[in-house]
Amino acid sequence: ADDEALAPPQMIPLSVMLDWYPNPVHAPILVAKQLGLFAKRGLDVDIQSPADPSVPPKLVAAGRIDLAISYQPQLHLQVDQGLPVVRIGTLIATPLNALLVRADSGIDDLSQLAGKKIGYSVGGVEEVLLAAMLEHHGLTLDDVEMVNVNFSLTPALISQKVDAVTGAFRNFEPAQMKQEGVEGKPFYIEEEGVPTYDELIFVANRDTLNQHRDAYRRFMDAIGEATAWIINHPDEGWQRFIAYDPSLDTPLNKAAWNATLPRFALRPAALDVKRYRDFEAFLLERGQIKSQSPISRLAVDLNAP
Amino acid sequence: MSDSTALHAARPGLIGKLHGPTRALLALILLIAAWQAVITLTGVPRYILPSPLAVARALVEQRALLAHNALVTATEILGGFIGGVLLGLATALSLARFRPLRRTLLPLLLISQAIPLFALAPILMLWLGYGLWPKILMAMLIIYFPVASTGYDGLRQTPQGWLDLATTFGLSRRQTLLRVQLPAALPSLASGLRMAASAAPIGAVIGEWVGASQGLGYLMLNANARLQIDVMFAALVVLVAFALALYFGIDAAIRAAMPWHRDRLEASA
Amino acid sequence: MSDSTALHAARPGLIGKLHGPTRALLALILLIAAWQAVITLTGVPRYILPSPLAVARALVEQRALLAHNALVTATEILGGFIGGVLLGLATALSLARFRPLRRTLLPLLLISQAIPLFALAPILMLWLGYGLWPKILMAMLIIYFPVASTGYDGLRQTPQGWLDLATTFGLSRRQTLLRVQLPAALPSLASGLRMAASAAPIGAVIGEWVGASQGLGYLMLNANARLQIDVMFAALVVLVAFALALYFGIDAAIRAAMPWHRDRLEASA
Amino acid sequence: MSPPGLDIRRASLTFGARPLFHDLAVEFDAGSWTCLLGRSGCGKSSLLRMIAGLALPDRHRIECTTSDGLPLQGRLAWMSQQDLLVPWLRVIGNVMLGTRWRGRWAGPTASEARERALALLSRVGLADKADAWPAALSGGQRQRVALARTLYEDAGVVLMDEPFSAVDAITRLELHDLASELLASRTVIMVTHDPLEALRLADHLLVLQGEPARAVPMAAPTGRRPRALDDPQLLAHQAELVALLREPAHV
Amino acid sequence: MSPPGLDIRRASLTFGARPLFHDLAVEFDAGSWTCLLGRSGCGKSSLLRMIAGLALPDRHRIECTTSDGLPLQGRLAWMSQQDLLVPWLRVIGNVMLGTRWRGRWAGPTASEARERALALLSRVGLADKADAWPAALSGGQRQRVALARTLYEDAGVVLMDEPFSAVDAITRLELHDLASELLASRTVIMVTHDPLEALRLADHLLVLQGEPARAVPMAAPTGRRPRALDDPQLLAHQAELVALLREPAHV
Ligand SMILES: Nc1ncnc2c1ncn2[C@@H]1O[C@H](COP(=O)(O)OP(=O)(O)OP(=O)(O)O)[C@@H](O)[C@H]1O
Ligand SMILES: Nc1ncnc2c1ncn2[C@@H]1O[C@H](COP(=O)(O)OP(=O)(O)OP(=O)(O)O)[C@@H](O)[C@H]1O
Ligand SMILES: [Mg+2]
Ligand SMILES: [Mg+2]
Repeated sequence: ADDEALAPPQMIPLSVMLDWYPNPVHAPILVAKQLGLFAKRGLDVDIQSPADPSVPPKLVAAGRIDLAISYQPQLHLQVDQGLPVVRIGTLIATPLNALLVRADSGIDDLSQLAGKKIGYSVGGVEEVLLAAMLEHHGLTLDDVEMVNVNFSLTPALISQKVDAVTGAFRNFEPAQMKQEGVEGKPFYIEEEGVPTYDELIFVANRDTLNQHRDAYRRFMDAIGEATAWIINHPDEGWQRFIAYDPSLDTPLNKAAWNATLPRFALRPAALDVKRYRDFEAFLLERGQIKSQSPISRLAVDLNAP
Repeated sequence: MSDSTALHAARPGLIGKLHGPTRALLALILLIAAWQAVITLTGVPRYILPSPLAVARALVEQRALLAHNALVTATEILGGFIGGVLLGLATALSLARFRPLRRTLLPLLLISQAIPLFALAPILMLWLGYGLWPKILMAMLIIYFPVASTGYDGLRQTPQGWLDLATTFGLSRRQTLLRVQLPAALPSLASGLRMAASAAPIGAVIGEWVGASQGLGYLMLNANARLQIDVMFAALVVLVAFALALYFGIDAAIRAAMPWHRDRLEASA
Repeated sequence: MSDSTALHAARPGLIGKLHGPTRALLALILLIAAWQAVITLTGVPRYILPSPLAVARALVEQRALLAHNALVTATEILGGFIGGVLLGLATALSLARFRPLRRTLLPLLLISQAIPLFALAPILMLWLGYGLWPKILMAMLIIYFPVASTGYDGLRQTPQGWLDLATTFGLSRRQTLLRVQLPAALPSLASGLRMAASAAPIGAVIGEWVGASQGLGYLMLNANARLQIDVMFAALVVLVAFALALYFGIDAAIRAAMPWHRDRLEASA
Repeated sequence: MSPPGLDIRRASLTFGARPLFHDLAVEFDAGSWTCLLGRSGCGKSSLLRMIAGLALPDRHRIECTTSDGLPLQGRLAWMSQQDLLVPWLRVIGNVMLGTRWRGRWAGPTASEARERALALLSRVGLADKADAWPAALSGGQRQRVALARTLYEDAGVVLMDEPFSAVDAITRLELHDLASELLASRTVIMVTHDPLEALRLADHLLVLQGEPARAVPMAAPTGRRPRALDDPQLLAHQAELVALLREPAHV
Repeated sequence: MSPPGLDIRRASLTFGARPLFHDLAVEFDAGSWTCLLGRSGCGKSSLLRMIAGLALPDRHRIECTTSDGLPLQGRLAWMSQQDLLVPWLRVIGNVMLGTRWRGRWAGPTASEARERALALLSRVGLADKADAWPAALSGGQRQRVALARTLYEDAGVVLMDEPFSAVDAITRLELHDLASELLASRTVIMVTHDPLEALRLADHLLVLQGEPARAVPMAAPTGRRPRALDDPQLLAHQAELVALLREPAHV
């Protein structure tokens, strides 16, 4: 009731599209909404989720929605393709991406992947990331067989239709495997020769950014407050999270919850320019993008003077 | 000596009774048995194919969730079915009516059919947003083609004699189309309607995959992403029930709409 | 005074010429025009709907990539089409032949149709691996139902007189089915085959989405993820070309298989 | 209402390389009843179709002028060799088919039209079948429904293709009376294979003969139609007509 | 080969509440030709169907015994009131339909069978139509193809439902000769509406009469079939037959 009393009379509508169905990585957004942190700042936030992660940035670029959750590697491709999108905040500040094998596979080192079948999900950059990891261990893409298994990463690995999967989320898929009674073993890609990056970011339309800058600033402010609150109160945070949608209350989500907490960006609006420079250089070097972009086209710090 | 005493007497009653619900029930039991057999025989893990029992439990436990989402999907299916049938019929009639249209519209129709809907999804979402309409549109698109296609085929094949009769009666082309060719195409159209009825739920579900925050399709994808395969299959079961209900409903409606056909079918059944 | 001099003379030639390829070309031009119009009018951005020109460029530049993947998909489509048609025909014949089967198999068929393939896809993949077969199976499943359904409807509707004739000729039920009912069902079956032809490519593509390392569906997903929308649409264009080629090929085959039908159609066209 | 006469000129019909007739010219007087005879396959049904303005699959031409210069369309009823009942309407609906399909109840109200159809049905002996489906009729019953449908049209020019071929001898005589009465002052062209029938009903006899066919006219008996079966003229004319029919088809 | 006689007993047929016939008993002598007459809709076609063992939509029963005690199946040819040509086979294929559909070329080779079919076609005057599609035939031509198909079967028992109704008078006489010749010693049951035709061809005349119908036998003229048209017996019998047919349908 206090929050409402403080709310300005005119609420600003803001549409946010997640990258996928709601899951623990989205906790700061969902919990901020639950706690009324958006409303407190005069924002009326509408949360939507797509079935195809490649869609939200396009809708942002087309002006159909205000903010979308996307991935940093994707951002570079999007900007390179001329989409007027720009990163305005970070949700998860490390890679979540991991290469996953069965713990009982005997694979201790990625050089053992030679001749193996590797499944991956739709990513767009999975091949490059894998290539970098393989080269780090003296292999090339030609030494493995890649299969696009779409959204069936875990089943494909558990049932041994593939020997490894890449593009798995380290906070999610290992828990999922465990639930099915199979121990998984992740290789963290930033330890295997890939430059580190922000896994989940908020993107906005660059062309209309200035009109909305203030609203976005308040939005990121709310996210920051929600993140801090979740980390301070993980159990209460969980309760708020599942209150958003009771069907979220599953053992798997619970397991993923704990694995996700340490990965939230504590200063979501802050920008680490070097990450964007380095990763862009990495993609450029591998021919994934055509040219280098000024940093301001890629990412902004909303609070920068 | 050949004796055919009372060979063909009084059969309709029996067949009539076994129509619809009973038939479906029988099939359902068979299906569940087959399902369990597959699991037992192949040892397929439960995260790929859960047991009927697990799904039944999910059906009961998640009934509120399922009911809520089922209502949404039912609306989409019904809306899509009605819209698709109307649009399909209109297309079939236009194709039959206007010759120049045929040469160009027919391939366009085919193209529309051959494009995986997912490719169009972002475009549709861009134009229509995330509401009920894109899903109804998807269901319509799926239903549309069988109706248009069989309807057109049926309209083309009107026996010449009736067309001649219509000519001497001084009917306009429009009258001929609606009063002669259309009823004559009913059996063929019925074939398309039955097919459409069983495909309608898929249309709605695909629509939901393209973007939704409720509905059985949403629930399925969502549950699948979370590896709650039992919930996913529970949603699937509800969806299949819809498809069956729609099919048998349409089938009954078709029978009612073709009373002259009934005797013949029963006689030769 | 009414004068109908030479009204109905020598038309077949003209219509014949405009069939198939020319028709399709006309439609294609129309489609491209409509496509460009949509872009110009709605200002839909190119990363959602690229211009025809951009797609044409992608078609040329990526021709090697497209050709390689198209070959894979073509194999899947063809295999699926042949398998689906054979299986669908066999089902239609069995349903028409064995009455007890009807009551149980028909609802099963419906259920199979009402299950979104995506739900089955992972199961199939896990059993069959990621090779060619699951995709062929997927295309088969999609083609199967229209063929089985229209085939069965056609077989059921054989005019009673021919069945009577078959009885007095002493034909077995099997002979009646194959030699009387089957040819009589050809027009209806043709309707189903045409529908199946236009749906076959989707089956293969869905198969590829669930797990593949080549093929047009794979290419589309990959290109989409990399925001190479022009390449995705180029693959789509190739896919649509397949669908059209298959449709018109089947249509021509059907015409050739029903020579007695040709005169009638041309006469009433 | 006075029905028009018809003047057919330059009627030609060719199937493939086979000319059925070439530059045929026939006149049908206003209000007269013409019976058209000829060997099976000589082109009688085709000629009727051409006069009715119906499509034929191959090359054909005809010039058809009405005596009053007004178009024939809308004043013509055609009864084909097949009964052409539509299975989705009951018998009564099939009789009123013209009205139903055109959808305008020109002049009479719906119930008047229905009365008339029922009256016709009872005249052809099918009063009790009004609500039956066509599929439940015998061959002769179907033909009678088709006849009732044609008479119901109440057209000035009536073309009938073997209208009594499927009914028994007694019913046929009754239908002759009926048709004579209801088509008294109409221009009727009727194809028949029964010489006696033709002699009972016709004002003019026309035999299609040869290949390509010529239309050979023959004098009909005198006296009011339908002529009595025991009219001595009939027997006399019958021999002549049969002789004409017997002439070799290939000239 | 000697064809069987047929003994029909307790034949009953009811459509809805309407009994068409009830406990009808008829005998057909071996090798004799019976003509079945009766008012349109009295149940002639239905009776033929029942003898042929075909399905009927409503309640019916029949006991049919053959004189030699062997089953009738495989020794029977049925020509229905409709021609039942199949559109997907050419005329020649329709004539040989029994052989084609059964798929065994019992006895004669394929080319012999074809020869026989062609011979039959030329006997019915359609030698030049062997390779035509049925859709390109006139009504009478279609009926003749159906007749050829029935004769081609060469069966001991032949059931024919108005087999000559659509052909012209001259052709009809020729077909009488042909049928008489080819069906000389067969057991033939033929439905016809033409009293003269019945009197030319029949050994036995049977009139279905009343409701429920009784089968009233009538003596046929004597002498070899087909009897000459100018046989004085024919005229005498014709009056009697027509009188019998005239008796009110509703008793
Ligand atoms: N399916 C049916 N349902 C109800 N009545 C039927 C059905 N089929 C036939 N009938 C009736 O049975 C009667 C006998 O029909 P059938 O065809 O045997 O007559 P028919 O003697 O051959 O007549 P026709 O000389 O006109 O051919 C007719 O009065 C008809 O109305
Ligand atoms: N579509 C067609 N293609 C080729 N020839 C045809 C076609 N339709 C009809 N014919 C031929 O035209 C001729 C005349 O047919 P039509 O039906 O006019 O004869 P008809 O005089 O009415 O004969 P019937 O007395 O047997 O009814 C026939 O020899 C027939 O074979
Ligand atoms: Mg004719
Ligand atoms: Mg009959």
